[in-house]
Amino acid sequence: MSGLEDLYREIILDHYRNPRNQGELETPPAVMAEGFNPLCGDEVTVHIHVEDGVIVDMKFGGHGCSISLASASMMTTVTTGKSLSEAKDIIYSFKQMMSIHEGRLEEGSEETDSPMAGLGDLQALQGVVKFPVRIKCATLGWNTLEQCFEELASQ
Amino acid sequence: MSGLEDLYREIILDHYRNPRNQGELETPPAVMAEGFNPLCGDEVTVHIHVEDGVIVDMKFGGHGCSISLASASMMTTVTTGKSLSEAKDIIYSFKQMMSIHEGRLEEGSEETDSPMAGLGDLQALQGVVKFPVRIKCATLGWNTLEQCFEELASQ
Amino acid sequence: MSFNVSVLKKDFPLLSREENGEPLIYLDSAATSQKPQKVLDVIDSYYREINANVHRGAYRLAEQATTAMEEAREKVSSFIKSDRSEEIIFTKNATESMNLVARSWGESNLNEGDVVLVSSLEHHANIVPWHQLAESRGIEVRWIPLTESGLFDLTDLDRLLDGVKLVAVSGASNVLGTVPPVRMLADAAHNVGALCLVDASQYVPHRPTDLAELGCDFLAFTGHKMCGPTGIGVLWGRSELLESMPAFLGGGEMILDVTKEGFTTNTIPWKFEAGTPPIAEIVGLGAAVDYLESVGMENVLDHEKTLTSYALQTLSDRFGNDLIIHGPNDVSVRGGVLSMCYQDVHPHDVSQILDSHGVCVRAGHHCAKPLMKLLDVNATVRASLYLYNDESDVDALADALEATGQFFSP
Amino acid sequence: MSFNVSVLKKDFPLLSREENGEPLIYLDSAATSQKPQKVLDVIDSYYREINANVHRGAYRLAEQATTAMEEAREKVSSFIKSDRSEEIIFTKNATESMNLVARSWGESNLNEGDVVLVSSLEHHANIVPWHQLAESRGIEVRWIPLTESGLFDLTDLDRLLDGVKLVAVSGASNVLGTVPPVRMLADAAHNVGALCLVDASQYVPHRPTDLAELGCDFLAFTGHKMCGPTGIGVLWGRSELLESMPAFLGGGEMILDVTKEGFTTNTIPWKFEAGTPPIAEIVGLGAAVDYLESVGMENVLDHEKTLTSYALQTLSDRFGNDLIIHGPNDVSVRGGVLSMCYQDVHPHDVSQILDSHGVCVRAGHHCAKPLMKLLDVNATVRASLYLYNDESDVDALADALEATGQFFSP
Ligand SMILES: Cc1ncc(COP(=O)(O)O)c(C=O)c1O
Ligand SMILES: Cc1ncc(COP(=O)(O)O)c(C=O)c1O
Repeated sequence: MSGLEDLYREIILDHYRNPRNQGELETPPAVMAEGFNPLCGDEVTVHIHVEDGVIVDMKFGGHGCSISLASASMMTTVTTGKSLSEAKDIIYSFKQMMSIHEGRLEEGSEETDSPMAGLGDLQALQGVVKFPVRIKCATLGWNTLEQCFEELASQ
Repeated sequence: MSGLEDLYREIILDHYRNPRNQGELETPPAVMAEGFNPLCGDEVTVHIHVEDGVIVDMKFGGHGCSISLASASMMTTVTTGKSLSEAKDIIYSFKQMMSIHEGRLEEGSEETDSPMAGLGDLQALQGVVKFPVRIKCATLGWNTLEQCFEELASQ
Repeated sequence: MSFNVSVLKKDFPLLSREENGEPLIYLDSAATSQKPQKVLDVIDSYYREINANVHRGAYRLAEQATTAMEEAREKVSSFIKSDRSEEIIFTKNATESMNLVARSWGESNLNEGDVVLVSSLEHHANIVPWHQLAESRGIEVRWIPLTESGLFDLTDLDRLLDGVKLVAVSGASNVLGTVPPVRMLADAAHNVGALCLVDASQYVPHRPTDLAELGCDFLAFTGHKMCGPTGIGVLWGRSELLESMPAFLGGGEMILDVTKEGFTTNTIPWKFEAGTPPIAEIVGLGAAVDYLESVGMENVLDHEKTLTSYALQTLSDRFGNDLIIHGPNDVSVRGGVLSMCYQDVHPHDVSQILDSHGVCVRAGHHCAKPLMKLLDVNATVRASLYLYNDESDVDALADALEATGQFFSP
Repeated sequence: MSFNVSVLKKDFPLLSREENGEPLIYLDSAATSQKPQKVLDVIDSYYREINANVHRGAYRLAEQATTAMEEAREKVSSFIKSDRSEEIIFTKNATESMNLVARSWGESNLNEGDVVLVSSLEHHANIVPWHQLAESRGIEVRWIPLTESGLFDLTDLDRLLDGVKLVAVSGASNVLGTVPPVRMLADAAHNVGALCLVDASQYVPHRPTDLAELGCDFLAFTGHKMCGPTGIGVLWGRSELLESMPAFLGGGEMILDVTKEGFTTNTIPWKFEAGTPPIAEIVGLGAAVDYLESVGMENVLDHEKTLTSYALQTLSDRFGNDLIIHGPNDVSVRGGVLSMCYQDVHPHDVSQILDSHGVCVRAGHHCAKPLMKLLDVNATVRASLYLYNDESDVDALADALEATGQFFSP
């Protein structure tokens, strides 16, 4: 079962089985974006409601694999209540983690200034980088959240 | 010099150095055709003058390698004076010889009913089949002669 | 040669690879097949002993390379029972073969409103080239519907054929396994003055191919799915057609003459083979044909039929309604491709767990998105069988599926 | 690595082959190069260890194959100093690369009367695609003349550039060796709002390539001339251009979505890579790049310059006016390609006799018929040098030429 437990950490399976913040929000006042993974046809929707620069509510929907659903679910729990700029920092750190080369992962995981620091539960997703095709699954929701921000900026 | 003497028999080099029946004939009464070897850009012209079904005169021209020129030269000496049907038989036998597989050549060369029987000097060209790319050189003049026949038939 | 899978498996070096100490179970031959050692040896010795550019070279090495390549053309030709090897055109893959037909024949024969009839289970390679012609020339792409069990629904064939200039269908589906009635469709096409192209990418590797029986006008297939190397595909076409078609790609080899003013094209097959051909790949494909013929395509077909029956039976016995297998049940009209949906576990997750058990299957849309839409799924898990698979591979698949269920059950 | 030809020669198994007991002297690298053992090993182990179809596969094997292929793209990218590997598109050969530009960019940007400016020494691969556009869209193909010594005659450049939308020239000639001033031509093209395509088939294998220095917009080259396998070519293009161009071949990999109504294209580079790519060939090309980089392209260039000087000197010393060598004399503007006419012996005959001495050279028009016409010959004998050739090869050529003279002298 080489590395499988790295991919499917218990907390990930938990979010997959019991997704948090699933659903939609009314637009307006919320904005929404749709993400699409051409590799597997998975689709995700993200709705956010921002007031005074703070994400006051967020929902996700669509269908996808355990990794994409769990990652989107965890994303909602971590970024809701954060300011837009805090959320962007988290997205940045998360994407950094997803782009770390497998080799560096093993060595670097102790360092406190590693991009994973401060990601909390999200760190459970770091095993995904050992499975390159699944990285697109893990980042699908996050890219869609970024699209929401663009949508917001263009209003 | 593996097999080189099979290709460049003395009689071939002789025809190459001293081509017979080089030149042109007046058309009409003669007919002419142009042949072309796309592999090396060689071009050959053949003029024939046929009276009462007999080739009374034949000339060839153009430029080509030793094999194509010698083969065309030999062709003129062998087919001039022959009836059209005799000439076609010779062409047929010659082309048969050119399509014999190298392997069969060694075994079959003794048999009297081999296609080479009756080709006289032309047999000197049989070594060409050991050099597949040169077969197109050896047959260039002959294909052009056949074109003359078609030209004649279409008149 | 009598057919013995356990012996034959040893011909394929990759199949004896172990993944974390467990043997590797390769069930993705519909994507690409593994290669027998003999094919690898032929490619290797091509490069070590006779590598040179083909045609035009008057030295021995170049002649040997040319002969090796043209002999491979003969082999491929007789493998599909063509009696004219100049009807075999080498491309880089089946996709290029179909694009060649779309661009060369299509652009000179299809006009606004003309119809190309495809089926609803086609691979993108037999869809997108026609969509491109729809964009550029306004042709219509029309779809043969499917029955519930994934067969062609031909009840309305007459109406479907109205205005059709080309019927372009798979010889065997890479998703459902379906083997449609090609001969009947080719005859029907000819009756309305249309031509018939068969995408035989999943057909030629798996059963004896006889052009006369198929009755089609073009046949496209790809080397890497039939024990051959990557980088090589084939288009067979009737010589009269090929001769009447304009050139496709322009460059060396495909010309008789080039001047500053224009060019004249070479005869077939070279007219359609611009540039240095994939020489080693052609020679390798010839070796793959030799290999398959030494096994015997009838044997390959029989073996796959038996194994597919076993797989359908085993999986339905062990998983019942938990596992949906799309496509026909009857092995006389289907190949060894099993597209599955397992409980509500996402295909990506299924294939990931299967992989951790050393079982290689594909998860995705299999380049057949219109079919996925019809099946109302985003993706399936696909296990596909080939001559080197046996019952133990199917059992390993079933065991790994069971483990998957356990893994994701709450 | 310090450059030592006799050591390096041993890397190439074919070069130690003997022909009738005599060593084989390979002087036809402009047609195709020989392959180092390391490249063959990489191809072989690709098939034996990680062969699987790329992308989309969620199992380890498929991931390894995908990673190997995409790493090769990175290698090729950095080999020509591109900083964006998505600008590297894999094709089957340089010919396809140029056809891709002609069809995709050309058909959407060129209209009746627009001019494509080529030179008089181009290979058919950089002529016929433009002739095809002349036929289909009425564009004009215009020709840069040559000087007596085979250099580009640019005295009338301003006039030549009038109405030009694309300047398409060789980076190095496969007949005369000429290395034209690409940077200057690219700048001149840009000044009139045109683009510049470089056919670098004879350039990339032989000298360090730096896109920034070349200044062009498209660069085409081919794997088999640079120690890589057959069946693989490259098109590099500026990403803005590639992104704005329509797809070329249609099929799998190149799409984002396909419905019954139409399709949307993938991002670059995949937009232009329809169907299963030549995976093993791409991986093999990556290994060829590794090999060439381990030798050092500066070293390759220096070595070839020195050897070309030696060859020009030796041949002129030994044969004087009996041997005409076409093309420039100055090794700073030419590569190691020697196109020769020897007395009045036909090139076919020369190469045949040379071959009997184990010397492999090409005789023919070298896919450059317009140039042959300009030189007023049907064919030439061409000896071409590469990193594994040395002075002894040149001496063997000269000896064999002498024997040829004797053979045909009356
Ligand atoms: C200058 C030049 N351009 C283009 C080509 C075509 O390369 P390929 O045949 O690999 O497409 C060649 C070699 O044949 C060449 O020498
Ligand atoms: C039915 C079918 N058609 C066409 C293709 C395309 O083959 P290739 O990718 O080798 O061009 C495939 C395989 O991918 C296939 O399964």
